Amino acid sequence: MKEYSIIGKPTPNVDGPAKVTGEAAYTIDMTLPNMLYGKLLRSPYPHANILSIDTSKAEELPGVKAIITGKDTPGGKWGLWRRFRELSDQQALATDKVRFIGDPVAAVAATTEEIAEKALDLIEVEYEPLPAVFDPIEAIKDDAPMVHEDFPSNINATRHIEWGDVDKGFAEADYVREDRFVLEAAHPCAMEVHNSLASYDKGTGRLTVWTSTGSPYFVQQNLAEALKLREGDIRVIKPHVGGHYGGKNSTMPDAVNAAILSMKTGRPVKIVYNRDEEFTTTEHRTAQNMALKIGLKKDGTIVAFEVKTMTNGGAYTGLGATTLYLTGTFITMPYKIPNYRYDGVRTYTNIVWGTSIRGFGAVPAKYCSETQLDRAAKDLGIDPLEIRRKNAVIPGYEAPGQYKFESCGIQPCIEKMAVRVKEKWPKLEKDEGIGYCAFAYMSGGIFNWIDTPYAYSSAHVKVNWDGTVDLYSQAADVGQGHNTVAAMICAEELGIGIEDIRLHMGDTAHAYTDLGAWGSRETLMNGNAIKDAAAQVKQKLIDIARLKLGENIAYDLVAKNKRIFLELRPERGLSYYDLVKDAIRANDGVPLTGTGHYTPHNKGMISPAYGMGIMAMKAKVDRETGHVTVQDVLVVHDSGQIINPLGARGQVEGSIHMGLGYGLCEEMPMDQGMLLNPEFVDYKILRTRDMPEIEILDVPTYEPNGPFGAKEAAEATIAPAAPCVANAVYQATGAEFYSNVLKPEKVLKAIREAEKKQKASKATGK
Amino acid sequence: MKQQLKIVVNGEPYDLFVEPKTLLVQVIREMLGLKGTHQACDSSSCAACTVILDGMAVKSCSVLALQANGKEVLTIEGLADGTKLHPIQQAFIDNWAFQCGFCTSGQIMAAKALLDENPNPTREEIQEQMDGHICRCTGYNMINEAIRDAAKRLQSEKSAQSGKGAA
Amino acid sequence: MAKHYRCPMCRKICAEHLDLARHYLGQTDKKHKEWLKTQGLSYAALIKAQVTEFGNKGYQALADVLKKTAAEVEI
Amino acid sequence: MKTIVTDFEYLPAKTVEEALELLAQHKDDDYKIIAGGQSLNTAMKHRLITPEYIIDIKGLSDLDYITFDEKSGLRIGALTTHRSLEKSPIIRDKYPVLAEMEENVASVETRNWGTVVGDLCNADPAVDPGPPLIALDAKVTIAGKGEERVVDAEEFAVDFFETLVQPGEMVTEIQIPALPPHSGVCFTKYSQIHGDYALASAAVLITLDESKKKCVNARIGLGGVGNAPVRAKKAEELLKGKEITEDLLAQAAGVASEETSPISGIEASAEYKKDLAGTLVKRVGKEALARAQKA
Amino acid sequence: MLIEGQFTLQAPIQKVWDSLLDPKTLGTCVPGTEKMEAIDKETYESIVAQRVGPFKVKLKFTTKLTEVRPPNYIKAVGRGADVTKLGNFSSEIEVKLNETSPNNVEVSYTANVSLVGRLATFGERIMRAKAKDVGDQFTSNLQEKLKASQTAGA
Repeated sequence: MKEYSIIGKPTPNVDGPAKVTGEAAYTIDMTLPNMLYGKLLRSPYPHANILSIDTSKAEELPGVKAIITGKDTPGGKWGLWRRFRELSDQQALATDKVRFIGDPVAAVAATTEEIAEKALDLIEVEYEPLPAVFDPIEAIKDDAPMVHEDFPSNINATRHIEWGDVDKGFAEADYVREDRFVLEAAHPCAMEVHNSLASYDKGTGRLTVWTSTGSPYFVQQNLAEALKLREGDIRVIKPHVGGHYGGKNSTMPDAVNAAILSMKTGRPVKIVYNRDEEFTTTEHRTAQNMALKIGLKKDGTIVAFEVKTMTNGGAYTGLGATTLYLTGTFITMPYKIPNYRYDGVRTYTNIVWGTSIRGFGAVPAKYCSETQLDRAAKDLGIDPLEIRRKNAVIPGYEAPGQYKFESCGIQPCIEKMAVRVKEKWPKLEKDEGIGYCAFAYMSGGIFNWIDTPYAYSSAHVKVNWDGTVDLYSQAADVGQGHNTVAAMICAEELGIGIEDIRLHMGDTAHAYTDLGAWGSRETLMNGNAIKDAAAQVKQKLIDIARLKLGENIAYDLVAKNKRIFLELRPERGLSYYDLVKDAIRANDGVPLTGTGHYTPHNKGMISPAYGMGIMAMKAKVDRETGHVTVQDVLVVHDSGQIINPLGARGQVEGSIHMGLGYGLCEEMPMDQGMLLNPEFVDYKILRTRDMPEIEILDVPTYEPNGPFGAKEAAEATIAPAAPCVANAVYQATGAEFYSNVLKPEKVLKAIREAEKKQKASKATGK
Repeated sequence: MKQQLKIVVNGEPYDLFVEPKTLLVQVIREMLGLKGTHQACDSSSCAACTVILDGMAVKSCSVLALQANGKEVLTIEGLADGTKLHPIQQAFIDNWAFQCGFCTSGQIMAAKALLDENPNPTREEIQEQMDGHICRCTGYNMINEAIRDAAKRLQSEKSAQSGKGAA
Repeated sequence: MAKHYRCPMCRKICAEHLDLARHYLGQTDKKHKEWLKTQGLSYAALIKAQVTEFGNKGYQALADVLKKTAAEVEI
Repeated sequence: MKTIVTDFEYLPAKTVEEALELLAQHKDDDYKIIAGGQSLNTAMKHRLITPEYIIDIKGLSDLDYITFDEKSGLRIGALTTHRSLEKSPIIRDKYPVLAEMEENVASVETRNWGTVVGDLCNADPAVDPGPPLIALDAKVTIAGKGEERVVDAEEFAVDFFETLVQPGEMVTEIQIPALPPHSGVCFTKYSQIHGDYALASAAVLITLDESKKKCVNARIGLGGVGNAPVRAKKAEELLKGKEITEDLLAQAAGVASEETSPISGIEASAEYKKDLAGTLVKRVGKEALARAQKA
Repeated sequence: MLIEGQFTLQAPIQKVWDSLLDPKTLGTCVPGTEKMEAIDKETYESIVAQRVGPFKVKLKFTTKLTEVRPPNYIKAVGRGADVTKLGNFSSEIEVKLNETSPNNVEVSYTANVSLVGRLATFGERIMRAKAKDVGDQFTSNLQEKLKASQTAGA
């Protein structure tokens, strides 16, 4: 592997000093002079016609500066699936009817948060409750209430994927099994709630919005649609973001209503959600019903696989339609599946909508497929690690018409795992088990539902006279550490230090488009754009260096360690800082600039590259309480050339934490569309004492599509965590799980079931 | 009716008037503009807003401001020595003990309270102290390592100082 | 030159009726959905058949109708 | 984020007398006593409670004490924080079970500011100190202006968030008798997540005779499995006067389980909690027995 | 949440039936009722105050009978809100009367209750427990009422 000066070296977070001193400003920390506070009045009904709204009493409250209802909004509908106009279904405030508990119906701006809150109590809304539907199976029935006009049977989106000859595959299989699963919803629970600050400039007609988002560009597009303004008249700035995890892709009513209220009052308006609003009205991981059928040969080779899923989409689309697609894709990875069929339906229902949460479809999908695979392995008498190795893809593997793995280290990962597990856990105690799960995940998605005419990623590099570099991009650091990665890539390419880079990120006014942070795309896509931009500047410096050195054209020059020199004769070179000065002087005083872009082409339907690996967990089950203790976690992953090992480790461990939550305790029980646990008191999140230690081993590969060979290292490890736990419990006790949250009561029931089954089979065996 | 609140925050004495319903976190964030202390829940269950009140880590969202009358508060803004970061802050950076950083101030303040009381905590002791803190990014292990690292730094700083004193 | 079939509602052309049925049911607009009614089919029923049971039942049912109705195109 | 939006009058007390005077004055008003306020503030933020007066007793330093002597036993003043109890050398020496209990109460931040008595008075059925105090045969002193009464810990909470404390009264102290020789006490709570509310909790005290064979006294307190903490008297009777074997403990656990009346919720069903209470009694009983044999 | 219960009353079925549909009886039997009146044959309006520890709820609600099959079956929907905007409340109630022997009526009820708003956020588990208490109290009140009216009638 190539030796880099910066890439691959553990590098502290460039935002570190700001974040450890409290100086880092998040949207929630921002205020503007003369600012008003906004609040949203929300529907208490899951489905109801709005008969009337009386705001007169609220308007009389001193301090209330504006109250708007649906009719006062510009009325533009928005969504991320702009290529399918009818799926742009979100609106600022409900006009005719509300579609879930929490759908906003009015917005207030007042001089204090307290007055705004009090004003909400004074608004009288008359509703006519309508029959509602909360479950995907009910939603597609003929007589189900319709959530949206023009969507009969509440079918919001469908997805079909097929390759090979599935029916023939099953006919040739020695072993076929079907399993049905019910997957629970889970909330991303970013620590910073959704919040936005909007400031409309009456004089210029321009709007500036600071918001906690993963994609300033998406917000800019959506605001333009919602407000019927030109995109160019809207500037969206992403300050530090207190967590994203896929829950901050869609533009939410906070941003839109803050903007409308600011346009109406001429004053800056800020809307901050409460934690219960965050839980009940922002996007979550979709609940779904899944059926899987798998056919294998006696030796464990998968010959056919069929998956049917119905997702409980909720009231609007968000990125749920993409999730539906990716569920059907990730469920096949990282295995060679010669014959595959997938059908998914996303249903509209009267709950808050589910969308693109961390793992983007892979999390429920892998839960089902990997627990099924363990059962199949047991029936066939094959070791669970061996069945995964046997079916794992190899470099160059292509799922027809869907995706292709270029760099691919899954086989070596599994081999390394087999060795390490033997060393690490040589003996199991009573009621202990080891669960495995192999995984793969994209490095940014090749989808254009947003219908952007621009390149997917871009970056602009400006080198100043003193050698400092201004790096501009709309790319979003949402905590994953992209700012550090961006600075590292830029510095490596220019052969300078991270301290030379000044970042200007996440502002739509500063840079060309970048689609933002989702689907683990920034390192590969934005990284390629940055590398491209920096390379252009580097080339200018090399050209000048070549002139000044007067060297033979056959010699290659490189930029490294703040010098530009002959690759084969490193002593012959010039200082980067000197060259920059010369270059700018020679160029009529114009700073050196480069603008890089990246859009994947001819890379299949999903992504240019995939991170992958295998996870193992050792867990112990308490047969009396049903408690599952995850004792130890081992991950072997291939994330290509890792840019920053510190950040990569953080991503892997954080993903495991969230994935374990999905597997053990995080759930969103609802009653008639109402969430029953919308506070951290009742929504259980694993704490530090609940987390096992995690060992991570790398199998580096070189990804030709990534900057410096890099690819995904962010989200892949969320999906395997829950199936690993379930499989560990299965290995320890035989308990089978058909849903994801292993609460003690559920575990206890499953263990009792398994004991009964074992007894029965013993009896018949005799 | 507003009442007098005398409070020392990060070494600065303040003489304020607050409504009785005001919470300590509101004084810190809104009246004093110290936005480094964050709030992430409405049910006192995340500890993001942790500050040190008379030497104890407390959740500033769950303390009435008037109950802090006459007391000393230390927030994240008061930790660094001028431009020199506190060893805990430096250890958090060097160990990648945060990602989005939103819960970090509270984590660091709790860590500070722990290390003041127990300069050489075990992993279990760190976990006990930090158990109230929700972090959605890190999975906690890197935070624990940072705190252990900080303990070492503080100890070597101390022994360096006492060494100087002896010389 | 091979025979292809055109979607009755848009410009989409597929080599197989089954593929055309997949395309058809993947559309979310009203126009596509409405035409099914004229053929005595229900969009929802076809989707339900496809997604609630293993196999390709929904697509096959539509493909059978398209065999009779889809225009042929030589390309 | 939520703040307290409803105004109240704030009445701080410096001494017990002042507090009782204020309580007497506002006996008929809509008031709440605040100590640490770790539950109260949240309830006020959510506007579930909107008192007109808040009587602040956090400043009653005269009630912040933990004392012990063999004759009168342990006294815990009403303003003792969870953390003081957890860290107290007296507790660690004489009643380590209380320190064990404290280690899993919410979080350090909550324990630093919240008081043990405040927690009892909030009377959440899953309150952590409830069961061990029942097992230790604790008494609670309730004072009003010019009067004082002492009630058994097991009687103290009467229902969800309701106690024997009447308008105009406050709790001033918890008393725990010195443990007789050959006694062992143990407490555990089970929640899936550390520091969370108990799905069920159990405390068992076992006192053995001179020979350390026969059980002369047993007390069992259970939490989270009724509208208030439960004392499992029938199970206690089963143990008394007998040599405790594993079988007997299992039997008693089964009886204790039947003495509970939990409700189903999103966290677990009533049946599960009932079952769990039995399991915990069995486990805790075994440990209490071992401790009694060593004592 | 689903609340279910069953109790036996010693009274003729017709009498139980009449009592159940009489707002005056209901008003005095439902604990905490401050007001209960019939708007028309199918609609009742009521205000009920409940207290769980420090939490006070004052629900104002309308009940509409949707199916009535004397003297065995009532189905009703209720909809209401807390007067201090603590939350909204809706319920679907089914009551079945079964005469097991003359003068012995088995009454079973199911109520599918949903709470919305602040009340629900923190109140679910408390409300569930409280519902049982309220149900028990209602039964004993009704029993006594029936007894009293029988004695009065005799």
